[in-house]
Amino acid sequence: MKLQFSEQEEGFRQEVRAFVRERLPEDVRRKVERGLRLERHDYVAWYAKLYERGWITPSWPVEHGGPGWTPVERYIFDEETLLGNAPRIIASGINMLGPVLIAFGSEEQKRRHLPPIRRSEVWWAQGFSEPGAGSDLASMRTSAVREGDDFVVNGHKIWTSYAHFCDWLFCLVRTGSGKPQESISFLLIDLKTPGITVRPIRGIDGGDDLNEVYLDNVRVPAENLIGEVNKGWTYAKYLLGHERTGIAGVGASKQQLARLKRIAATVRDGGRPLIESPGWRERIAALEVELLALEYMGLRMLSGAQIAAAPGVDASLLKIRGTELRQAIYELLLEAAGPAAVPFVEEALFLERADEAPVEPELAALAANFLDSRKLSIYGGANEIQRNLAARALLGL
Amino acid sequence: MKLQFSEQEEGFRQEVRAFVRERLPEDVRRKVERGLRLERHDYVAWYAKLYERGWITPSWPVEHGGPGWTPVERYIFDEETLLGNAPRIIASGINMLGPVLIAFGSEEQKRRHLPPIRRSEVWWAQGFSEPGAGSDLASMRTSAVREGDDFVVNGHKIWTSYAHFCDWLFCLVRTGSGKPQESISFLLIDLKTPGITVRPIRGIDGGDDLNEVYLDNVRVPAENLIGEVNKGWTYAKYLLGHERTGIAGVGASKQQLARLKRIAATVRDGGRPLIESPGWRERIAALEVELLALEYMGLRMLSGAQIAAAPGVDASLLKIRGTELRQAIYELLLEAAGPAAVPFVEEALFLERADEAPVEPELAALAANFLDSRKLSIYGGANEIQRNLAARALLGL
Amino acid sequence: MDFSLSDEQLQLRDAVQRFCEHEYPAASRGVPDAPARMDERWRLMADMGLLGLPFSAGHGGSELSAVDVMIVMEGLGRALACEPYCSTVVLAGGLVAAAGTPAQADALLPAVVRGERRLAIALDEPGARYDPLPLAAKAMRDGDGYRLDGRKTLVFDGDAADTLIVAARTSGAPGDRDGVTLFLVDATARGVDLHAYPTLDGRRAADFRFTDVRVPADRVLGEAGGGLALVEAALDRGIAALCAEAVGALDALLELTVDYVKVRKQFGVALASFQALQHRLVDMLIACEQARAMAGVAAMAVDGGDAAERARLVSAAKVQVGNAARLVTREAIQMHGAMGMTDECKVGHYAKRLLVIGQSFGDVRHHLRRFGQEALA
Amino acid sequence: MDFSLSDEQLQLRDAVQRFCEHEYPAASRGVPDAPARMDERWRLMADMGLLGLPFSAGHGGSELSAVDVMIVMEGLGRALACEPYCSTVVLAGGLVAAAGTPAQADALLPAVVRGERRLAIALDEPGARYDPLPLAAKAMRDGDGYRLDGRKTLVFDGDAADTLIVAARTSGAPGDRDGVTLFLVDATARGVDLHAYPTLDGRRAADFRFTDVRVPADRVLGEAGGGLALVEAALDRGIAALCAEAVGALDALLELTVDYVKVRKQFGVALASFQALQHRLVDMLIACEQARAMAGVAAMAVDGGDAAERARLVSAAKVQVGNAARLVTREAIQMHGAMGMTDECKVGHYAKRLLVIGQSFGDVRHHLRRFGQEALA
Repeated sequence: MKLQFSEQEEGFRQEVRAFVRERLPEDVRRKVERGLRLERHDYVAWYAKLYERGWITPSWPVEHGGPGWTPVERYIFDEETLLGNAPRIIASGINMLGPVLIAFGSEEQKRRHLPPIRRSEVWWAQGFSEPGAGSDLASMRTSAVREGDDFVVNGHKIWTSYAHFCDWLFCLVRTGSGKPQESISFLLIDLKTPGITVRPIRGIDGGDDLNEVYLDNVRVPAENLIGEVNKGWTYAKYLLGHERTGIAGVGASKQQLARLKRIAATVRDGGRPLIESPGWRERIAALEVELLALEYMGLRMLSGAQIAAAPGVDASLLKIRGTELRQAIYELLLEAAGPAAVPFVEEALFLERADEAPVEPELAALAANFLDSRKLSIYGGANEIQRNLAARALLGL
Repeated sequence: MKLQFSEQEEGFRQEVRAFVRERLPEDVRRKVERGLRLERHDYVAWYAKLYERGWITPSWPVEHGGPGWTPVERYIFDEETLLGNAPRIIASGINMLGPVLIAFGSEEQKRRHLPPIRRSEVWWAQGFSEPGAGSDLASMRTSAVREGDDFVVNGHKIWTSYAHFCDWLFCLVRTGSGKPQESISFLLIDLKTPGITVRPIRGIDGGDDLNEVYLDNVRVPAENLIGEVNKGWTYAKYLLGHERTGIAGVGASKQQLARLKRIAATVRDGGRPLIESPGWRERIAALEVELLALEYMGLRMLSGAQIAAAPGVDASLLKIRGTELRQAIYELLLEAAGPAAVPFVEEALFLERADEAPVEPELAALAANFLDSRKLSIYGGANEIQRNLAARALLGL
Repeated sequence: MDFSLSDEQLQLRDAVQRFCEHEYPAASRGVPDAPARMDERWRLMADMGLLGLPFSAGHGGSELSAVDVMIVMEGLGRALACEPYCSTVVLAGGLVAAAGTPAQADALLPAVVRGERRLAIALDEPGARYDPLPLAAKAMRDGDGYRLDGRKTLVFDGDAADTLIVAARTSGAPGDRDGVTLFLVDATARGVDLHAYPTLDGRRAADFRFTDVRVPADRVLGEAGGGLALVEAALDRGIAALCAEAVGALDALLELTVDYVKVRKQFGVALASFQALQHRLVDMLIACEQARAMAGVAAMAVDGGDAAERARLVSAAKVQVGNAARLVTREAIQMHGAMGMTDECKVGHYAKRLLVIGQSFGDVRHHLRRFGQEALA
Repeated sequence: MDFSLSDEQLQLRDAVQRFCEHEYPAASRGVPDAPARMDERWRLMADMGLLGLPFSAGHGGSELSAVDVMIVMEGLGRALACEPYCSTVVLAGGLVAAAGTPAQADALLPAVVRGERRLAIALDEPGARYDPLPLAAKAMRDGDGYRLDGRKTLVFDGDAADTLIVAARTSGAPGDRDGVTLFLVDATARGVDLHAYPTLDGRRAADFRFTDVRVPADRVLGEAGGGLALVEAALDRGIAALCAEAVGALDALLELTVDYVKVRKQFGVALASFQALQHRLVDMLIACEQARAMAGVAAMAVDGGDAAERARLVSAAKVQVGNAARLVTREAIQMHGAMGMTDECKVGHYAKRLLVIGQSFGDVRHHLRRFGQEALA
């Protein structure tokens, strides 16, 4: 056992840190630091730098443009970019579709779709959830019927994050009537195809990350089918199981804990900065200890220790604890804001109009960020579902 | 709505307070104050005073020796006796059997059993639970078979609190084979009858409140049957539903919170009493607010407000919150003790040998009391069962 | 000791409930209303006598208690009503009724009761964080009257107010208990500069800058220099009212969630059948009931005479309501799943109102400290 | 960054596990053993080389690391072993190895390794509450040596110790960092007065009174006046070892509980089928795993060089382990129902050992503060 990272890993950390410091555009950095709204061009400005450096697709194999990192290097990359207040890589094309295309796509599909993903020219939305079928994909109803060279798709997808940024949709559709394992296919759909309506769903924090997509007799060329018809379930499971690194959100928690300390050092109560009061020190220390324990639990797994007998369950444990911890940090951020959490000038959530907020710019987005953080325990398989899974493995049910 | 007690009620409070101050034996008071062990003679010493004053059976009708108090007066009596560090009325004869005898017993049974209960001459144990049938009385197996003028009882009762103090047992036995509603009878058994073995079960805190009772061909005269054969379920339900006043344990919580403040004012950390540190003040204040909210929730019910549509559910809510709050107080008491919680000199839990503890006498019993407090959420229907009940009513299931 | 409502109070509760059901249809709660619509409802509230509830009959009021105000606020909270009832009637109106000269009361209260004049209190200053003591705005003697200078922030419903009650120092320094004086200031007076903005719950607040504002001596409210105790009493009245509003909102949230879990299916069965959710719903219920009891206690304490006891119990209520709001909103959103994260679901609107109440006039930590000062003295 | 065990460490773990399974049969865990039985096991531990684990080969030890100590302690914790391993080998033995002169080490360590001599540290004083600084026991120069006066409390395994390491002031006043000196004191020396008593976990501790105890100069351990840093390092080694012991106990508790809910039926079905319990069991599992990770971190930090980093990480581990213990013991007892409240159920014995560990050498609050001093400096 060894507590230090290797010299090489430390070197890599310095390299990433320097890169973020030098290449992350200042306005994007400030938006992330203050929890303000990011638009597609903000992400792209950063992703373009990562692309140049060859770091945009950490989870892809080297032959498709991945950097060939070890799990620890990927871990360090995530942490350093987040600590430097760079935007996360949220693009579903990079995180989700890319690995599926690489594993199951045709040569033609790879040639056509992978390069624009890496260059952030084409953004992909994920179309899995449907109204009434959240964590329960088996009750999916969007259908695709083969007509000549096309599939004709009808249905309704929901919770498609960032669809308003996106050019294409990858999507599960029902092509048969039996068990999901035998009746679902995986289709790529150009969002400009006639018959598609994207409707943004205003979030509790006023944001429009969420959308729903209506598909009304949408004709999709058969060449846009991934793999075989009715095998979509296999590809979807591969996709969902693929991206587990960083599921604990340690980097994101560190980023927000640093923000909390910064804010607690400036906001005053009774004339003194919050961080000088024993109560605040104890609360912050308690979160910091929890975060250390989460981080080392994750690193222990990275070095091969397995907790649960069943695969995937360790990720559930990290997800549960990681999201709850991040939510606790956001709760304390809200508390630090005090009365400054009350005003809500939506325009001021954009950096360009930040001066319209009637509070200090560092505090303007805290209430919105707090509200948004409630999603952490809901999205990506609600924590109740994760606990069910973990209990089954723990209890050998 | 009115926040004050009436003048008459305040007068009654002063009367009870003065009575406790004047009549509670000092050694008994100190035992309760310090959480030390109480023996039967300690209880009896206090109960005798209550008997003289006519206050020993608050829940009995006036014609059988009850004091004829309003619910608010009973509430005040509970609170003041506990705040004065008097022992609770734990005698099952008073709290449980008495009301059943009064409602369902024969005249002969009342004449024979009620007076010795009121005079604390005969102590009764409750024999409901059995191994493998905790909250689930339906799976009870102790049987009674009629033979001539006797019932012959065979079986095994467990968790009979204070059975080592007791002279008689009231007991559910199976006299048929159908549903519990039609096959259980309610018997009174003299613990001196041949065939009975009482075995104390040492508790996690070293105490011997718990016992199990083995019944091996015990002959019980048929005149000791309460009411009708196979109707015992009705009497048991009456008994369990009867004694709900004080289920929130507000008086007990106040008693322990006062103890916590006393201890926090004497125990020092870094040279200063705990209670002067902002963190301790905040923690104690938080418990005190919770207790106020519990108390007023209970008082609101006493003045007729009903929360749940179904009867009895309000008591479940009070029980859940009340026990969890008391446990939180005991946790903080343990924390206040610090390293003084480590030594455990069992003899020193008796006042007579208190000087054998290697710590301040006020701290000697804190760890044992903390451990013992874990029972609060288990006994009397575990909190899980209470939540099931309340959910059913809340959700209309 | 009695928590039951009188027959008149039960009638008031029913009347408020009917009014709210009609005026705030469930589907549009939380959606910002047109000003004209709000004005219309304000008139209806005046017609019902709600705006005169706590004032004397001489001013057109019905001389009712804080418990009656509680009944109204609970109904408004359940309906997510956004009218400036607390600002105008409870906080500022209450101050005028408590401390105003007959002339001041006659000039303001009948108009408030008729719904023709709205008031607001301008108390907090930038960076103050719930504590009125550091107050720094100044009012200097100037001939017969005063000249007022200073900044105020987070004045709820400030842009709708015709008259402001402004706290400023006429003597002493920030931190002194003495020297704070209250002034009745016309919102349109020269030197009053308003910057209004939306708040998280879709309502509005304002920052004010007072520059050399001339205030005649007869606009001093209460004794010069003795304003702090008045402010503290007014804030406690306001907090008690907000606690009642929060209880209404908590009830609505619990009801929405119970209804949702009964209908929403996962893996073929209703969410309500999952025991883990059932147990958490029971904890939500307990939190709501404890909050309700404490809101009642706060109302009764406000009606009582003793200032220390009032402070202790109102702070306890604010703590309990704040903790309940945190638990219940968190669980309500979680159990609604992704739907709970949208603006299209009512849950979020209640959550935001509760969040604003929680962060206003002292948060849990602030009131825990204030409670402790009284309870652990 | 590596949390994996070497092949030798895996072998050590297996050997400890076999030893414990044989020596501490599950049924009798937590039941106090006869002294003879404990002595016998102590000899067996010596034979296995466990008592020499961290010491140099020259003293008969195997020169292993704090991680190896962790492996042993985790096994002992799981078996609820009650031998004075931490007191003798980790705390006192570690101090002698770290600071002793060659003569002192030669005199003590080989005997410790062979199981012939037991040690204990006498540090805390009445009323000290986890902070070594206020230390008031005094050692005055007296010719060639010292005269020691003072009181010590809660000396774990103090009545079994042949030699005590006693901290006393040779200069300065209570509260000073400088001036604390460590002494090797024979338990049988004249003026050493022992009062031993049982502890909550069925083990023993002792209070000592030292009256005019003569200690020769060559029994000073480490530099005179520089004892505090030695004590802090030793305590951190001890805490890391206790964290590992706690992890073993936590594992056992979780396992007992999982086994119980699978078997125990209520209303005709196994407790394990109740979702509310399932979810809480998952939280217990997470707590155990976080505690395990932090126990490993503490062991590695103790082996590392930097004192501030060591303090920060050891305190973090003690906090995490303490919180985990609170959650897991509470839930284990609750899920065992009335059975969990009895001395006949193993759960209570593990709970009591965890409680003692939690209240020893600094509780959660103490270490949160110490962590904050380093982390929020």
